[in-house]
Amino acid sequence: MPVYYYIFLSATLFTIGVIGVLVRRSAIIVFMCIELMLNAANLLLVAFSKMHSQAIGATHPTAATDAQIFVFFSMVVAAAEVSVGLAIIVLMYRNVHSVDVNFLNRLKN
Amino acid sequence: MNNILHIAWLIPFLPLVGFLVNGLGRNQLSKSISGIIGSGTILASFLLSVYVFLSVKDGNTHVAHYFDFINTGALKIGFDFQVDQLSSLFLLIITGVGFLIHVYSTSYMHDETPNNFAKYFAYLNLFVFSMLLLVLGGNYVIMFIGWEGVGLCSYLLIGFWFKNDNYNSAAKKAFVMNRIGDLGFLLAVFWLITKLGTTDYHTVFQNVSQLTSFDITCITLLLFVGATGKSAQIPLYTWLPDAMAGPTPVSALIHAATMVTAGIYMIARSNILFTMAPTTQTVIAIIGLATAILAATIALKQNDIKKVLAYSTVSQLGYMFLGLGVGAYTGAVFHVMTHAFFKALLFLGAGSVIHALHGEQDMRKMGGLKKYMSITHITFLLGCIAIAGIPPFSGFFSKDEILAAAFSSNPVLWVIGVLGAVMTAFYMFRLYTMTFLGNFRGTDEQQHHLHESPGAITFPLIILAVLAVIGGLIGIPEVFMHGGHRLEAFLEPIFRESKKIQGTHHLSHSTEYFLMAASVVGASIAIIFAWKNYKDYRYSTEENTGIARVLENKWYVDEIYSSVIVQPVRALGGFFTNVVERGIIDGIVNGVGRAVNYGSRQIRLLQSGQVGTYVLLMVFGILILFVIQLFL
Amino acid sequence: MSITEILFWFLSVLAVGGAMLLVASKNPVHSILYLIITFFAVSGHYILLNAQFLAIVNIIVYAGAIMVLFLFVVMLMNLNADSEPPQKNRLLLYSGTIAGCCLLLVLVAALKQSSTTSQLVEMGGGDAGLIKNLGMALFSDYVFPFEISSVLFLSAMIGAVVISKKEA
Amino acid sequence: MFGGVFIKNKAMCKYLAILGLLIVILVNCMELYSGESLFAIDTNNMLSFNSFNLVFITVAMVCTLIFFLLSGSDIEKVGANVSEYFALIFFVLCGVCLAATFNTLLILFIGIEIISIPLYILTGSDKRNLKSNEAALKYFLMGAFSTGIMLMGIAFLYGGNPEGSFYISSLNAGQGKMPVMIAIGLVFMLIAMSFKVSAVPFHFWTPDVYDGAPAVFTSFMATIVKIGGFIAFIRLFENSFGSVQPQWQLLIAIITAATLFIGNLTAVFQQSVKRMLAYSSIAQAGFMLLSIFALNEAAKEGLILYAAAYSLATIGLFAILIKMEDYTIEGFNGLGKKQPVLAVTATVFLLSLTGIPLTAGFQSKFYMLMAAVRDGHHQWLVIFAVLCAAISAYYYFKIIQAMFFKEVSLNTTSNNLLLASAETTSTFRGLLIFIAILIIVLGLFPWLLTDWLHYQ
Amino acid sequence: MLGNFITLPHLLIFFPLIAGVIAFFIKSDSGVRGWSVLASLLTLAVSLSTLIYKDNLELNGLAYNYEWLKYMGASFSVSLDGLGRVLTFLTAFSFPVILIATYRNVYPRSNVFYGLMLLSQAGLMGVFLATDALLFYFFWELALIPVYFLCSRWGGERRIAATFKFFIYTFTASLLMLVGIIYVYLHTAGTPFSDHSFSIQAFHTASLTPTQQSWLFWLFFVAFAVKMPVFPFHTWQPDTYEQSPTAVTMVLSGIMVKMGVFGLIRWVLPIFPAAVLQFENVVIGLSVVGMIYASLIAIRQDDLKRLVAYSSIAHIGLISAAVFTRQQVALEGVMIQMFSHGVNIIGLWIVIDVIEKKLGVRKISQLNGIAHRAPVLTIILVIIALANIALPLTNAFVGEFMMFTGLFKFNGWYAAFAGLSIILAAVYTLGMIQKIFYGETNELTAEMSDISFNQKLVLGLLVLAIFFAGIYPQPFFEITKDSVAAIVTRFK
Repeated sequence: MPVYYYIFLSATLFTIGVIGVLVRRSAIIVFMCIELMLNAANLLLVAFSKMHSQAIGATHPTAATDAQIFVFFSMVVAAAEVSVGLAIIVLMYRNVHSVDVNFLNRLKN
Repeated sequence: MNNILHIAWLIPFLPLVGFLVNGLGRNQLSKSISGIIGSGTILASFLLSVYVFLSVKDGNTHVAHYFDFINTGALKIGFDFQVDQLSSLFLLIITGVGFLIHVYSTSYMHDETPNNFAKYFAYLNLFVFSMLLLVLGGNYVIMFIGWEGVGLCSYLLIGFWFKNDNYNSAAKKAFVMNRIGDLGFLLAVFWLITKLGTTDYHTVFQNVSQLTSFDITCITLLLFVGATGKSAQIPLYTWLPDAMAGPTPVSALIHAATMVTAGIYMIARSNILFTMAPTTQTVIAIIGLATAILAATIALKQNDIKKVLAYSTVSQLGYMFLGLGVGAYTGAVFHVMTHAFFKALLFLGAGSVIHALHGEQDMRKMGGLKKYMSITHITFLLGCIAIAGIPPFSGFFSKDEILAAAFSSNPVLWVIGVLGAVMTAFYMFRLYTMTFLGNFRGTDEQQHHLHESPGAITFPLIILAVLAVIGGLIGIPEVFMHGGHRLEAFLEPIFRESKKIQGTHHLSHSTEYFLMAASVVGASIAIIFAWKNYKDYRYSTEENTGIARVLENKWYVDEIYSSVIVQPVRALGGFFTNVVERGIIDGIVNGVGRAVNYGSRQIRLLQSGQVGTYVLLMVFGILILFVIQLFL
Repeated sequence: MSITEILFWFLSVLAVGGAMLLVASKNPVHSILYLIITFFAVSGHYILLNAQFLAIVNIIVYAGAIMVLFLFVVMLMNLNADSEPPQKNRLLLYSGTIAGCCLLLVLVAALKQSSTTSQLVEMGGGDAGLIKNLGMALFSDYVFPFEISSVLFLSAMIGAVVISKKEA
Repeated sequence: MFGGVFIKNKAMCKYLAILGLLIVILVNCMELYSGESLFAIDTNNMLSFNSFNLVFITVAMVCTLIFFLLSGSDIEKVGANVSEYFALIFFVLCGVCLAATFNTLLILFIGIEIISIPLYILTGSDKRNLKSNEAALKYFLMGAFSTGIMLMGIAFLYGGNPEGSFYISSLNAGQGKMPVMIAIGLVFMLIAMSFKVSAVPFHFWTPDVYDGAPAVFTSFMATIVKIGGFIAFIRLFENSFGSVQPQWQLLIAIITAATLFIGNLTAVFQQSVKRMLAYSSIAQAGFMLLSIFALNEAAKEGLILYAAAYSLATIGLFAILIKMEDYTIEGFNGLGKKQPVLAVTATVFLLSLTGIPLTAGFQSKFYMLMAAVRDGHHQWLVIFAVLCAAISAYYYFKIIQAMFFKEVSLNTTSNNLLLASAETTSTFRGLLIFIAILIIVLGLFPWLLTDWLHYQ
Repeated sequence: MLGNFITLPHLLIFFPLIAGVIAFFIKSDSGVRGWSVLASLLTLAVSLSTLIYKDNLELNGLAYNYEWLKYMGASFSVSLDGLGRVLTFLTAFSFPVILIATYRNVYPRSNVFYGLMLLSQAGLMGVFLATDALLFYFFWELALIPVYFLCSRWGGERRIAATFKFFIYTFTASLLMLVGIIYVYLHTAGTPFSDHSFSIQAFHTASLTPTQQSWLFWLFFVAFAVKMPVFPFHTWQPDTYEQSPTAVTMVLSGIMVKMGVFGLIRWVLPIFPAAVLQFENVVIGLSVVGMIYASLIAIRQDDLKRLVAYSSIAHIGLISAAVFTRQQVALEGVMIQMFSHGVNIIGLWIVIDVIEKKLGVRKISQLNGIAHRAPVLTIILVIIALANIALPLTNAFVGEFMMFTGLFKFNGWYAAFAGLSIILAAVYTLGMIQKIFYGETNELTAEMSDISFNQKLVLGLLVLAIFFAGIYPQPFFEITKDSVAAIVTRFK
């Protein structure tokens, strides 16, 4: 199965995430869309890892594991981000009782 | 020989010293001391000039190099004096007439405060210094220094009574008009430097053959432009009548005897150039003649005594240029000399009259002064006869020489020239008659105070009258007496080269006699006519009409200049100030600033505060970058 | 069509569909559920690609922990379909969608020209994704990033505490 | 490896923090001088230490030290969790060090995240202030978005790399035309890095966040964090894509031009000095981008110099701004009379930012321009940069004008009170003078800094 | 021994610099005045001593070189060649004159004022001495900054906007020059320590194609043209002159405009000979148009300061035109004219300052008959004004004569057209004299007093300088001859 199937799949997921960020107003949903983007990237990494392990696995034994470990770390990062992000969203909700990002326009110009 | 060069620098230097002493010490010096310093330095210069004059009679030319004025390798201009026949003759005229006028001034200006009195003499000395520099200069640059210097002094002296704004305007006008001429002079000098690399007379004249005829024509035309400014020729003559605003001795010295002849001196000095440029000569002759006629016509209808004399000066200068134009260099220089005598005399006489009348200059309010001021009257009459060209007074010889040369060049020039001479006779005697004959038309107050002027005033008048009468005798034409033209012989080394080129064309004796007779007869008729008409002049306020009115208003030349040149220049200045400067150039500069400000205000709105918009714009940015990177 | 291909298409459709519904759904709770579906589909892909460990982690951490956290917050705030007013700015909506699609289009168009993309990804086989291998790598070669990520977590922890703590 | 030091440094007060920093700086300098690591930790070649990185880290740390010294007491005023703030700042610094020394994309990714996550929190640390909240959320959402983009970029780079490795040196894309995957990855990375250094059009978060965050943290963000972004940027692009520079130079040129243009132009109209400084920091970033555009020896020296000059001046300026409490330009009116030391030093800082000779700002701009000119491509950019620098003089000098040439306006009575609150300790003033002198010394003898690059 | 470390150029730069810094700390008003006058006089003494040297630079300690940014090829290299000597002398001469003439002007915070003045002097000295491009640029900007502060702090009503415009204008232009400097630098040969060099010798031999020269030329030229200023880059000037405190206006117009001319002669002509040949007609055309244009505007000005400002533009137009004729004569003329123009215009400003201080106005239309009340002032002004319109035996005549000669050699039409400005200059200058000094006094001028001793002193000094340079200018040519010849030969 050609790798570009995976590329297109994850590109599609990524794009959907981007569109979600663009069109949704709820901070939570926007954030979830960003998570989707991260996942798309992760999927791509794993796909490439597989691709590399087949193509050059003999000469570069670490090529495949590298990517998977990277995905592992990206999940770590995502987790950290989620904790902080949700805290900020909650803080915001506490103050203005809304999670609408368009509500945030005190700072402009 | 070297003696001359050792003392030559003293001639201008002494007046300079006089200027400095009087100028710096004007608050300390008493009037008599200033007068003595002022006159004494000139007298000393005059004596030195006589010595110099006598030394150059042998036909030698001396050039003294004092120091380098400008020496940059590429251009070398020395502070040089050249002493030869032409310059020594002018030295005599300047210092001689100058001394007389200084003496005259000690009395004439006696009403001024000591401060102003000293200032006056300082200016006058400065003028003499500049004029001497002009004639002594060994190259065109030194000549130009004097040239502008005399213009400056003229400016200072015209505006001497600076409370009166009209006087100041007249002074300014004189300076600016002179400057226009000076520009021409300068351009000619630049041209010379560009082509020959030098401005020294002798080098220039020796290398004249290296110049193309186009160069020579242009150079001489430009020099002539300079001369029209200084010597009040068309189109730059209008300053001279206005310059009468200055004290009368100033008018006599600067605006009659010396400074205005600088142009003639300059052309005579560069005669070889002009001789090689026939086109220029034609132009000079025509301009000179036109000026002579134009000024004469205007003089016919003027009522201000000094104005009449001023226009007469312009007219006489025109004659001199006519002489230069037709190649009669000696005649022109001769006329300069005789003119210096009788015109200085006339001005000083007019000054005496004005002095007696406490500043009244309108001839319509004079009359009958013969009774009160006999010396003034007689000397003035002699001056009038001299200028009218009645033999054997000096004016006759010099004017006749010019007219004769004009005739041999082109009879038409002669005809017009004689016409001018007739007019000259007419207006001079109109002036004389209105002033001295008939009844006094001024106020009783004035009449009560009428008296002959003091000795300091009459003494110069007498001397000058003598000179005006006999001055012509050094230039008796060939027809009367062989070898009678001693001036021509004296100046021969100066004009030798030009003579060679021109060749000699002698008029037959009979023609010459006829020419003389014609002009004398014409002048005599005019004198009688004037006498008849104005002997019993009555003051009237009736306005002139027709051509007379045009003449009274000087052909409206000032008005024409104002509307054709002055106003447009001012308007252009205004246009530049208000439209170009403020609107366009400043507008662009400020416009950039405003555009930045405006852009700032608009671009700022991009920062809408909406995360959605931000991300959208970012995505657009991403898209653009991708497209550029991947597909371009 | 082999079983892997069928699986691939099935999981892909599931993932994309979940993602689309996530974006389109009005109710945040539904969105979260759709996202979980997507995550599960992605984990399936991981298994297909021999990344078993990652698949597990993905399900445990993402679908399990993170999404529950999301759900928790949504519940906490009592968000529902009405809490988010519909996107009023139509322009933003359309231009956002179009821009996103364009981005996809550009990527696809660019990759079409590429040759590397035709490399094959063989399903099954290989042991790179086993916990044993990953563990070896993580604690030998990757010990430094591992340590460093502790800093990351620490800061996230401190941050969350600082932010959430009520001001005294 | 420095991270370890920081973690132990759970600074409970400012002095401890300063002390810790001093130790680290010392260690760092010794290492820089001797050229060998004092604590050799096997990082599997994931970090690289060379003179460039180390000098840069030193600069960043010295700046932080000065930041602490100047504004430490202001941090204490922000909220109750003082020690946490210090800790977070140290974490960020750790991230900056990682970003300065990374050798694989993984470390870069983690380093950038370590920088970002504490910053989200610091931005929102003024919890009752809605502006602060808003800034934090905006920053967070957009930051996370850029993280996604970066991750995508890393994925593509990995996929396109025939060696299947994350080491930046092995990414070397060869001499020919880049493979499409690498190109896509490059653009994604470019975007993500541009976001971190707030280059147009990925700068939108900057003004809002700088404005919304407590001023003392803005100061930190605008300086040390930003230059951290730059060091990561230039290292990534130099080591990974240096050989195919012509293929992406146009992109950088466009971004640089846009950054300079938008940053400078928008700053002109700002009334709040704080916000103006935010835009000016975008503009300064535009100048720094020239180093990435040129990517040569002069660019690297220049970036170091720029980092130092820009950070010092901005930190000083913010320190003064914090004391002002009225952030509008009118608030500065008459400062020259009331607080001459503040005004004079502020003038030095502003002149340095403008790039007037005798200040470090000039030298750094000079190096940047020289780097760009030496590169020889897209020379219009240089002219454009220079014109933008002229615009920058416009708004910087507005402050100078306000300080020296304008009187305190009478109709706003509160102004006098606010100025009065700008009471300062003599230590504070002394420090400001010290910074000003430092700037001038660097302006006269930039080799004091750049020559460190030639050791080893 | 000491001579190796402290050379005359050092003294010229650092003496005012240190004096300026010290001045900041002198709190007493009279103390700081005295100090700055003393300092400037000492500088003048140093400068006078430089004039006696001939062009053997190293031997006489007139040049100095210190490797400043060694690895970049920039050095602190200064030298007093003919050009430098004339201009540093102008600077050294002008400052005491300015300071003494305005001695009685009251400035709030005078220590800062005088400190900045001396700093600007140091900057100017540096510009005229630097033989290293980077150093030159350094001083170029440094001279600007104190002046900016002086104008903005102590200037007139609209000072902030006016000087700001000035600042932005010149700053933009000099930044462009900086780009040019860098570009040329990258095409120079190296030194033992660096790939390239900023030294002027290296710039002279930089390998630049004509195309490169042609756009580099404009980068440099615009910077200098703004400073001079050449039409149409001049709009900052009248506003700035009008709004600056007079002492600063004197510095600006007397010395700072010479920076532009100096820049052209030292940096543009020798480095871009091909471009100079290519664009000389453009530049001369602009300059000549500017002369007439500025003169015409000057005729319509009612504000004294603006009138002098525009007249300065006209004069500078001639200088810039003359520079581009590449004639030895013209360049020599430029050198002396730079000095003369400085002296004359400073004199004019002093007089205007006196009038403004005494009467509070400088509208020509409001003044009348001052000559009655202040004869000394009048005489001096008339002399200076006449010198300004280049009357023979005054200093400006020599310079203008030579420049016109060069211009005429270059192209007669330019000279003829430019010559119109001689006439126009007479018109506006005499018009100004007439309106202000002559005529009856009015209620404003009736109570005017004559000038004080210190003003008499400096004005007398200026008048002496005017006549000295006008009557015996040869010493100037001796000083500048070699330097000018070196530049001219680059075109052969």
